[in-house]
Amino acid sequence: MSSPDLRATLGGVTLDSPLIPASGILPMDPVLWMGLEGCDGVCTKGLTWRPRAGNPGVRLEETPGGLLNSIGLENPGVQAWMRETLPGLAGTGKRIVLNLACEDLDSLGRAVEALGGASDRIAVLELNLSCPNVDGGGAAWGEAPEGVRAALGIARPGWKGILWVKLTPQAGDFVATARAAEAGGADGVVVANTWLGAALDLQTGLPRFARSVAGLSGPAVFPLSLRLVFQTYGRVGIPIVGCGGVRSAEDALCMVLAGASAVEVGTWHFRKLDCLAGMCRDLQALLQARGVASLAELVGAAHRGGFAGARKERSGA
Amino acid sequence: MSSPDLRATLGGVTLDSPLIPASGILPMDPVLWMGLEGCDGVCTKGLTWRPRAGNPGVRLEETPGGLLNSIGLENPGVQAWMRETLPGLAGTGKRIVLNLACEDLDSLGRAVEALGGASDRIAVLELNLSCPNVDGGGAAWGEAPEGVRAALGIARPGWKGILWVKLTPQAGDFVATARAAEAGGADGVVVANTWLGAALDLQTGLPRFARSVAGLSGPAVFPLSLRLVFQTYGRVGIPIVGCGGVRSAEDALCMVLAGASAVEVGTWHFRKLDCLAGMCRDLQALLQARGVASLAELVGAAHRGGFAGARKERSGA
Amino acid sequence: MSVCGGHVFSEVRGTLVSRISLGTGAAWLEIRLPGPIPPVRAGQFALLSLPEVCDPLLGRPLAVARAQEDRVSFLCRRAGRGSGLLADLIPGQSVDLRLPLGRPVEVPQDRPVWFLGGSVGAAPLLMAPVPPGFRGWVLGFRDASWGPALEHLRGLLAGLPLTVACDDGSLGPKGNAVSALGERVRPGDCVVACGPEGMLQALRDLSRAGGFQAILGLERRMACGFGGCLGCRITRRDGTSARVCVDGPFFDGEELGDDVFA
Amino acid sequence: MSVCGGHVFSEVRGTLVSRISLGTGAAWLEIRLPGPIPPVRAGQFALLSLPEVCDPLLGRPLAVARAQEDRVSFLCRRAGRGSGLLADLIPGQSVDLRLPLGRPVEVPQDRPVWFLGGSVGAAPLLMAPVPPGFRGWVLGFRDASWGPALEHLRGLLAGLPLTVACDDGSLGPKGNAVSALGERVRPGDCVVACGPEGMLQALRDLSRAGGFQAILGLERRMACGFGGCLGCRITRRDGTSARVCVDGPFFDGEELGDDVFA
Ligand SMILES: Cc1cc2nc3c(=O)[nH]c(=O)nc-3n(C[C@H](O)[C@H](O)[C@H](O)COP(=O)(O)OP(=O)(O)OC[C@H]3O[C@@H](n4cnc5c(N)ncnc54)[C@H](O)[C@@H]3O)c2cc1C
Ligand SMILES: Cc1cc2nc3c(=O)[nH]c(=O)nc-3n(C[C@H](O)[C@H](O)[C@H](O)COP(=O)(O)OP(=O)(O)OC[C@H]3O[C@@H](n4cnc5c(N)ncnc54)[C@H](O)[C@@H]3O)c2cc1C
Ligand SMILES: Cc1cc2nc3c(=O)[nH]c(=O)nc-3n(C[C@H](O)[C@H](O)[C@H](O)COP(=O)(O)O)c2cc1C
Ligand SMILES: Cc1cc2nc3c(=O)[nH]c(=O)nc-3n(C[C@H](O)[C@H](O)[C@H](O)COP(=O)(O)O)c2cc1C
Ligand code: FES
Ligand code: FES
Repeated sequence: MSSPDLRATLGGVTLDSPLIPASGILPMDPVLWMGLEGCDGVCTKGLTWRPRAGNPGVRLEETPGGLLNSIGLENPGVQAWMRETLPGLAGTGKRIVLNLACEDLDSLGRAVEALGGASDRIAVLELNLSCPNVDGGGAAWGEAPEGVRAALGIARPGWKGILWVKLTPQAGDFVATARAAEAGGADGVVVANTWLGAALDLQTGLPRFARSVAGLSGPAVFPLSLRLVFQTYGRVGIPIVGCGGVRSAEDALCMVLAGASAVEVGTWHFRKLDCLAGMCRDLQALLQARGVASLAELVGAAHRGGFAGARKERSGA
Repeated sequence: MSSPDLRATLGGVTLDSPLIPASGILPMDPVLWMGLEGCDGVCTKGLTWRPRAGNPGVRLEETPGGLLNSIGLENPGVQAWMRETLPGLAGTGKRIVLNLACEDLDSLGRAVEALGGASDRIAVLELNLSCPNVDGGGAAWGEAPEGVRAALGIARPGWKGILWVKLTPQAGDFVATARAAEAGGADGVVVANTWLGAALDLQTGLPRFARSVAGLSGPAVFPLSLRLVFQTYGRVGIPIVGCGGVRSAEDALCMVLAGASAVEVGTWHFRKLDCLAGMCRDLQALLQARGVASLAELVGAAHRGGFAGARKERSGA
Repeated sequence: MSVCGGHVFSEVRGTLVSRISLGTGAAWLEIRLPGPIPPVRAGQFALLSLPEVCDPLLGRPLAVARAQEDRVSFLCRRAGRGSGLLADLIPGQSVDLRLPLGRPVEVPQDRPVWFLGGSVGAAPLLMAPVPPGFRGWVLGFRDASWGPALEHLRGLLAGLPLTVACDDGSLGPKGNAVSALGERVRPGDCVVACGPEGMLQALRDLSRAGGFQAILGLERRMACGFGGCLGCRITRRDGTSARVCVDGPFFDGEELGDDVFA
Repeated sequence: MSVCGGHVFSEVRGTLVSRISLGTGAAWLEIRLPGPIPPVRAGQFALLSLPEVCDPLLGRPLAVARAQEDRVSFLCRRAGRGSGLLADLIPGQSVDLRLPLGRPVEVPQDRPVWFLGGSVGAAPLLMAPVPPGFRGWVLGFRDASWGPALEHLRGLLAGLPLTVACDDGSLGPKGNAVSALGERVRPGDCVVACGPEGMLQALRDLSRAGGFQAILGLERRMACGFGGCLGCRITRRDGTSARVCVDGPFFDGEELGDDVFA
């Protein structure tokens, strides 16, 4: 058997590798991007229309198997980014997945409009709905279907290219928000962003983070995010990008079997910047050992008899 | 300073130790219970009106820093338990926290009625609302305020003693379910049960567990459960029992500062059956080092200036 | 010291004092304990975990292969990550142990007895006193990579009759432990066995057909080892349930429900 | 090999070859690397993590105290769990390293220079070539428990002028590194310092008052060390932000915003 095909086709975009560095992990440094092996698409840091200084105070706290972060979307703003950063990244040969955070609908609209001028250099717009909706009571935009609908009501008409919605696990009814994303015209859903956690400082007895709560990522959340992917698959017709806690080819394969067409990897880059290259090799070995020619055959296979089911489908076809 | 006071007073019951072995962890073996140091109250395994054989197949899966379990409430049923197990446990000198799972309202009513006959030997009835409500579409009873209300509508009138409601983190609006518990007459809320996760078997490509999903516990979930305690404190007037991922006196103290009056410890017993004894010693040392005479002073202190705030309250009093 | 279901066990932090690599697949680990522990007998096991870290979270069950004064030894196969980390420990490193767990294996004294081990499955029987009717050991291995493990076991079993089978024929006659036992076992004999599921199932089936007793050491995922979590539950033939950790790990093949080997 | 902001670094799995315990509080760790790495200079650091386990999850930043051929050495203080696990490693154990990270410290060649270390804060300066105007080392320690660390550093700094201060007076004149530097520093001198926040803040304040330059090695929580996570962000006096991992860890005290020592 020739080496298994890892290509991921999701709603209009085909990636040579199913693995994508998640948003907020890598510096937007063209030389570093160029050196990344094992990925074709790369997420930018979260951008907002206005520049943001991010959160004051401690921004990181380790937990068992996990990492709490409260970076607060520090970024130069969409316009400065387009001027100063985009040209370099566009020359790296990587497909840019632009992570755009929704602060309020007005600035979302401006950001999408401005980005439209660079739509040839941006492969995917990844709409991050984990930002608090200040107008709407402070819960994140993605916590209820209404917020998802409202954000897409602005972003979808404004963006002609491929649009993914990155959902938040804090949603009251997660599947409902995924369905709202589909109904609102998203080409894919990213399942999911960080899990809300907290930490205290035992020197002071106060919350460790200025904002009290922070987002949990890393291996600790893997079983939780995998469950969301598993439960969302089959409930939406658009592709799912799995995200949360992936640290090995085995984890990535689980995400695919559960229903993901591609997989974002974040925190594990902190352990090994070069992790995706190894994961691609290992993924191919895993597929080869199971006689699977193409990863795409396995998307959602856990719902249809696992590897045996996939074999049957193949021979039936 | 004499050694700090660890007693926990919560809605009518005072426990010599704030630490309680959580439900489903320890065998209901009187000799083992008697040997447990560092706790006064002990949770039973989850009981149901009818005996249950539990789930078939694999019941455990380790995750990074966590444990997925799908035991499925294997238990002999309330009546057999009262006959065969209760007498032994009642003689151990431990306060029995009886974990009663709600399957359906009818059997819940029978169970509460039967248990009423032993109300002198049961210190607390802990109503576990993480069981699927088969009549109500399969979501757990605790996922929405209506389910909490319905279960308490049966359990509260039937049980004259102290009643805690053990909430599920899968609730769409967690605080709303805690408030529903208070409104329904609960004396306390346990925050919270396990977090829903999934695992796949890479031999078969199928879900590892017969029921596909399973409950995640252990250190991995600590920041998540701590966040729920933090967010629930001040939103209900009844005491909170923190539960989820606690593995050290430091963790327990964080739970208290965030708002818990007592703390349940589950999974960590698998690492060290004798863990609570050491945690009590360490808790006393932590308090002593901070000049705190009584743990109870610190309940929720993270919301009121931390240790400095607690000192001020003390001197102001 | 804790007690559960009549078993008394300890939780201690030991120190690895020596490690003998047995090829790529396994290691022999000798651990020094900080003080006396309750007596350990053949068939009992320990849960071993790495101190101070939450990943791996749970202890790994390993049979106590030897217990002498303040030392216990284990034969650890590299099955996955947890056992691999244990097999790679370096002398001087600490290990947390909960032990002894489980019921000692009851070896019949009134009839011919065979000990059957699928590679590291030999471990729990190494401490068993040789019964009056002992007929011999039968060990099965997959391939030549188990050579060092076989040599180590030969040393420990010196003087006892030993038959070796090997899946690919490299370490002994081609075959597995059950086929090597084959015709030599007689109705009324007892075979005490531990090893891979497939081997135990084959032996159980053979014992039913051949009218001999099979005492089988089962392996199940375990979180506690003290009967609490119900993770290791199996069903007996009579429909009652048993916990491998406290009611086993050795069970009479006759007792076991049909779904135990599923 | 990866590149970020012009820095070239590697990710390698090393093996601890020797460990010298420096009392209860610290250890000197020598790690053998599997092959060549980009050149390392004074002021640069590594992230060290334990292979195969997710807890601790992140690497711990430690200054490279020595780099020779295929060996790097670290001076590791037991600050909490992660550094404690590193300080307790046993020769033969593996360690994952990302290195070298950060910008080398730029020691002025045109003026009198002092090196100031708060205990293990000496580490990042141990590799620095002695500048033409070198005036001497000043080391500060808390108490007698740091005696073995002081002796080890004395060995490494043999031949260089060295002043020692000790909070409780047991290892040298009572006082801290900044007070020991005291009047001896002149306007126009440069002090390159690394150590606890309090020490750095005192030095920064003194340098502003005393008209000398202070180059300060900052410590911040780090997830990546390559400029990605923005966890180590600080504010410069001019309002721009800097990442300690790639723009530092050494900064001119004049550059630093007032909230850096908060
Ligand atoms: C009573 C008993 C005695 C044993 N004695 C020995 C012995 O002496 N020597 C030896 O090499 N092995 C022995 N085993 C098997 C050993 O426990 C497993 O190989 C080991 O737990 C696998 O862990 P892992 O992390 O390497 O594998 P993984 O497959 O990565 O483990 C994943 C999870 O499944 C569990 N698991 C996987 N396989 C088994 C298994 N066979 N039994 C129990 N849990 C399993 C692990 O503990 C872990 O929680 C014994 C098992 C039991 C139950
Ligand atoms: C550039 C740099 C160079 C350093 N060089 C040395 C050195 O040569 N020798 C040495 O002993 N120490 C050095 N440190 C400090 C060392 O990194 C911390 O003591 C260590 O990270 C503490 O981890 P812990 O798990 O033991 O402590 P914990 O307090 O348990 O750590 C909790 C979390 O906070 C982080 N953290 C806590 N304190 C610090 C700190 N001071 N700096 C950064 N992160 C921290 C940890 O990494 C961890 O994520 C350096 C730090 C930096 C940033
Ligand atoms: C330091 C840090 C910064 C992050 N910043 C962003 C961000 O700007 N936008 C976003 O959508 N997600 C952000 N995330 C979330 C990750 O992209 C990812 O969804 C999450 O960490 C879960 O995946 P992981 O467990 O593989 O890290 C950030 C995560 C971390 C750890
Ligand atoms: C094996 C196992 C069985 C459990 N059984 C029950 C149960 O019967 N009833 C219940 O309310 N919670 C049950 N739980 C949940 C625990 O009581 C506890 O709420 C949860 O594990 C989180 O705490 P921890 O992280 O300290 O374990 C069980 C947990 C485990 C690991
Ligand atoms: S391992 Fe927990 S009951 Fe057997
Ligand atoms: S440590 Fe990640 S940006 Fe500096």
